[in-house]
Amino acid sequence: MKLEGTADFPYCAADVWKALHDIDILTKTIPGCRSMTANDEGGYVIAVSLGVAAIKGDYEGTLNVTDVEFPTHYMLDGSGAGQPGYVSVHVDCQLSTNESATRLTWICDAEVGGLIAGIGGRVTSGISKFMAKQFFKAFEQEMKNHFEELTNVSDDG
Amino acid sequence: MKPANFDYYRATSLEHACELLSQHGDDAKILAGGQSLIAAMNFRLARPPVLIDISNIDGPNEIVDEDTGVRIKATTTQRTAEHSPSVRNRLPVLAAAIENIAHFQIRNKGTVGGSIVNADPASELPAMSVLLDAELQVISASGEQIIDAEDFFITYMTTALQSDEVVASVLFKEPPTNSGWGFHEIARRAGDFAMAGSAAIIALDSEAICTYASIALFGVAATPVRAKEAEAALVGKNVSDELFEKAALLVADVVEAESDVHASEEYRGNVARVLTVRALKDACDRSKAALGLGK
Amino acid sequence: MKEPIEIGGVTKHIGVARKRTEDPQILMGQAKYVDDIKIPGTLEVAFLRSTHAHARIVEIRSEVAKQHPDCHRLVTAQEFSAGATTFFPNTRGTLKPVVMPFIAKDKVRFVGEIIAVVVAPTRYIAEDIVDLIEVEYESLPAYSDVEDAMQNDATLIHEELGTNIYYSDSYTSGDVDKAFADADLVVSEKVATGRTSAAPMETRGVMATWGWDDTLTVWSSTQMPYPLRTSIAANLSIPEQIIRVVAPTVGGGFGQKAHFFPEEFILPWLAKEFKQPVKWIEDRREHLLSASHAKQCTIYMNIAFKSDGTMTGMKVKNIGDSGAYSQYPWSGLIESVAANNGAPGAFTFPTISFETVVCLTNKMSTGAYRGVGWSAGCYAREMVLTKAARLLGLDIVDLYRKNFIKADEFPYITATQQTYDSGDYHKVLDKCLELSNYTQLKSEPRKMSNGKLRGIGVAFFVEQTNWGSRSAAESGFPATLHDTTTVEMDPSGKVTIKSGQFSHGQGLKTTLAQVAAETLGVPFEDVKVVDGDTATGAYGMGTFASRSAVIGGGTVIRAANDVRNKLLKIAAHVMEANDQDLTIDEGKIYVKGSPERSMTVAEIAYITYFDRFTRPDEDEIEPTLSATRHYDPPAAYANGSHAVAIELDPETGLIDIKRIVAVEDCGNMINPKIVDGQMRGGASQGIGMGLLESLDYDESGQLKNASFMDFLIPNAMTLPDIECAHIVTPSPYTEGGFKGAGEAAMLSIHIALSNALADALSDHEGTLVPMVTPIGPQEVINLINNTNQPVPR
Amino acid sequence: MSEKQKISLNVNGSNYEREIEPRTLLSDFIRQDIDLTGTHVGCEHGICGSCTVLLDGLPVRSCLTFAVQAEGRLVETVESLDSDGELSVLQNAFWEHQGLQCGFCTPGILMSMKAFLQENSSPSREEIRDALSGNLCRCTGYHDIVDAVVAAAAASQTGEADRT
Repeated sequence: MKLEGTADFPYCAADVWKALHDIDILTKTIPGCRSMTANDEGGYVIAVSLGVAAIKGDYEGTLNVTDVEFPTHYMLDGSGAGQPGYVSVHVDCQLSTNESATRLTWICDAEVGGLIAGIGGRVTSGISKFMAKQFFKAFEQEMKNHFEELTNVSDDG
Repeated sequence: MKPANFDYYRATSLEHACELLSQHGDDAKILAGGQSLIAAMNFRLARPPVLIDISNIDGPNEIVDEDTGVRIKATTTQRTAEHSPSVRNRLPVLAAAIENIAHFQIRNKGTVGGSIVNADPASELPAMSVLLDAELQVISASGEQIIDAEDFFITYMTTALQSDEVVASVLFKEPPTNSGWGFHEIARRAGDFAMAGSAAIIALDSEAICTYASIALFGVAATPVRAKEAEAALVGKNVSDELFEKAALLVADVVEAESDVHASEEYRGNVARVLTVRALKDACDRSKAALGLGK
Repeated sequence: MKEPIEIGGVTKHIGVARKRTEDPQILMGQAKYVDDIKIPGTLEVAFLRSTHAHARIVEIRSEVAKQHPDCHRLVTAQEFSAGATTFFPNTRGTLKPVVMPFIAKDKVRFVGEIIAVVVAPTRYIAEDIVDLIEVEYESLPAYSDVEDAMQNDATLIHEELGTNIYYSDSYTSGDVDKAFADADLVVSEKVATGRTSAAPMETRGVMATWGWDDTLTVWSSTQMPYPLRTSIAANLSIPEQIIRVVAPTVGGGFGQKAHFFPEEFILPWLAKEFKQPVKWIEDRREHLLSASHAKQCTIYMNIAFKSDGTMTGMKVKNIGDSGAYSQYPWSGLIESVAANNGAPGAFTFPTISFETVVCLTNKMSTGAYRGVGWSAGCYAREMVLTKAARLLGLDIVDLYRKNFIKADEFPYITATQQTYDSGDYHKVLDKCLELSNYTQLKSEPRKMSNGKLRGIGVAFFVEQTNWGSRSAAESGFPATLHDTTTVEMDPSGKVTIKSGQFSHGQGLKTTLAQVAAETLGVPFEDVKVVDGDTATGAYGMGTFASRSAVIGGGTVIRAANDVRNKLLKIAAHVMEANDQDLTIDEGKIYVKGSPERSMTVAEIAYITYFDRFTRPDEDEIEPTLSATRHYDPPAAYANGSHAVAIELDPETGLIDIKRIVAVEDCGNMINPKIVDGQMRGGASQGIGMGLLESLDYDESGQLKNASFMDFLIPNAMTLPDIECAHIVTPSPYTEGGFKGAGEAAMLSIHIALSNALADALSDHEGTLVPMVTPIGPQEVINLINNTNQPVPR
Repeated sequence: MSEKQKISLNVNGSNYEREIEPRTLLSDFIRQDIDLTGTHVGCEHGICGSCTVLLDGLPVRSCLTFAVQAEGRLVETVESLDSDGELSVLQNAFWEHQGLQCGFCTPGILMSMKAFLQENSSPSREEIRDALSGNLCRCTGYHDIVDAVVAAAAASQTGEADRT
């Protein structure tokens, strides 16, 4: 399954990059994220509940960041397993800037195995797209919160 | 293929169900007809820890005529609604749509409210609720509210309903007098989920000018969708096949179809247009017949 | 070859459309299928199956699962000890042996492969425990497209083979290159047939128990109880005589249950090891993932024509997509080899060359399913013929008539060395055209007033039936196949047929009883057929490959004839007549021409058993009224024709089937009603294969439609009435003149359907002929847009 | 509660009381807890219809019903159709017209058709096909089943018997 998209943020690439690697922000914004911690290899251990309504599966796995070229490119390799099967993703993330914003262009190759693959085919890609949208919506909001907080802090200071 | 264990509560009333929901929070799911939920549970795709059964509440089937439309109690079986004289007389498109839901054995148990809350974008009843501007009466332990169908559907199987809320009834609005309806869906095999579907209601005046239009599509986006631009392109115009073809092109604005084993997104998008033309033509013919106009 | 036995009872039982004796019990819900058999204390089994298509198993963590209070047993490859062999000798030199472990050991090769076995009090709890097992996998590249798996640098699915291609061969007859060089027209197409499943309504199921007397009883929803018994003995290393295999009422098989599956060894092993009765009933998802698939071939078909439509040569390459293993016992050659050996069909191809390649992929293995090989092979040939007919300005019917083997040419040896015994193809085709109103429909405009396009298609098939050793060999399988039946008359004159054949819905209990009643001359009601139980029958191969009526019927004719002759000899002695002058009719033995001099069969039977003073001396005639006979006949080739009329919605691509006509020549019919039932059921499955059914794997080897929600088999609205007619040319080679009838429809109805689609689109630009099955609405739209590519599935 | 629940219901005229897990499907309850194995299970996700029984007179999928939901209700299965081994008009028509082959789907079809004929006593072939479409049969191609239902309707109409 291939998913792709772009998202624009009114911040500089370095800030967007930082936020995209911020565990607190990611924990809050990744749909269904139950926990996320850094591991020794520079990646993360993550637990998520993926799905909609009553149809949810719990997955545990790892996310690794590779091919890092700060602040323009990185790859996110994730894989997780749970009762419904497994999910693995390769996300290619490109950051580019123009005057006012940073654009994230992402291409995700996702592999879904097990129950969901065989039973949920009619809705899987749609739900995945929805979750991607959900993530960016929340992420944008979190970044906004984050920077407002920073601004507030600096104002106060 | 057997369901995982769960705690089972048999609600004695909807109020009781709300109480139980507020006790159990996110863990609890409402079991109504169960025709989608139990299938998902048998696959263990769904493993709700708690089920609150509202299928045994006294008098589950209730259909009441109101001034603006027909109110159907959420636990009413689809088959009861399908055969209700109120539905057949005042909401013939709804009766026609229900006939397309799976098979009669499923409709004997599946409920009107259950199908809407399940929010499968390929299902007929969610589409009917947006087509007919339905109002959902939603109750919880803390009170009652009305949600318009149009605001109800968020994405696949996801609605605006909070985890402590339950839909008590659905008021389907009666379309304007002298309106006509059309309903078309296609599936590779009779009774299966629609690959795409379109339903339309049109009202004409005596000059065959369109005075009202409602078009709902299903199976072609993450939720059932109204094709507002297409509707707007009809109202105030003298109807013709060419107009319908033109208006149907505008459904592309709301179509966000996905590919699956049966067909590609392009196929679905194109068929959504084709079915909309057919639904509009049928609706137009029925409206003309109601007005005593020739075809 | 022995001459067939002359039979012809005074009262006819063969050819009578009798009601089936099986039915009342079924209709009352009393028939027992595997899951209906209850033994107190039976534990239930659930399997942990692979979620990966190709991966190494790094670790199986089952400690938590084992601690579940109701976990009776948890078995992985570590603890499992039964062998993994097929006992069927397969002497094809170039076939590389592909080993199928019953429980995956170090790696998994398809989604659905068994990794662990859980035994618990109920299936519910067994599944709870399966959920607690964690498997760590290390992914390997997976292949769902056979032509990817064939590449030299492809990751090996079975490392020990050194290649993913485990079989290839080629064959040439005549100067095919010259035929192509001299041709006026050559049509070449790549044809892709979809992957489907027989999907009987009853899934697979196995129950096993170890008895106090050290015997193993196995109930399985199988089509071949005896070979399964032999195979269990071999794999469990226990003596065959202590094993009893029972196939109770079986809810459909269609060839799929004519295999040996891992579960059929795992359950007996559990019963033997733990001395507890165990049961496993396959659920539908398991079924679609792990019961053999069928029909998927990639075929490069090239046919050379003269401008008048004469076919002068065929070159075909058939690539079989075998899945992860070479399914026991028939091997993964079953599609491609059978397809190529049957490539000439009904036609006099003077030259032919074929190439067969069978390759592994990371999908469920393919196996037998009604019309094995031929469904795909015939489709490729016929769709190329349809395209050629159009290019030559002919109707497909003209092409058929021009190239058919003629009625006076039988026996006819084809370019692939098959000996066709009988038939009148022109007559059968004409009947089908007449009943379907073909010519009239062809002359009407394609476009109808409702905006739909009218289409009519016809197709013709020749089907190799009654798989015995010679039939199998003609199809490319050097297997020894035969059957045995015991006919036993008891002292009351009633008859028991103990058959190695076995019915799983075909009504064989009824047909065999009809054959026995007519051969013996007893009332139908006096015959009882016992089958499906190795404790009570005689060794037989089972019911598959359109063989049972012919081979089973033949064994009954032979054994019943022996009993009849014995009976007549004894009666002749008792009645002081010449046995040549006696006849038997409906239980009465009398002197031909003077029926008043008669005794009943029951009287003679009683005398035979109990009256040594009246019966002949036992040194002269042994007083037993039973006979056991074997039969392994030559192949008989049935033929027939289908016509399908459709209305096509060109905007949505939906096909509405309006009429189906089926004409068949299966030789003498034992029970025409049952034959019609086979024709109609086969037609339904053929339409399913042609229109709806496709098991689709994604590029990572996941089956995308592992449920009946998305794997669509026909329902009552998919099909119209199916009109049947018969032409009878008895086989000169077989007892009774029977030819098989079971698989026929799967050889041509999907072709008639595709021809109807091509016909509906005949006003469109281009020569739009589908080259893919199934033809769903998406494929139809692709065809209309002239992107006639197989849809990537 | 996930602990066992007591249920009582009436199946084919007999009352049963059992303690069961709430997750027990009605199909399994019928087949395993009260040993009526005539009802078959073909898919467990509501598509095939083999498990169809009548619940308060209406055909439903017993695999998409928890047994606890049948508390206090009336269930009819295929075993209710004959009377002491004498086939009903509907069963007889299936026998006469060979409306079955392997028979696995047959109990579900009989229950669906019993209810259907009560609602529509002289259906057309097309109406029969529509009503049949919720029951999958892999053997017959449906033609002979349609014949059987037509015959059953006709036999009931002419009053050969009043039971369908």
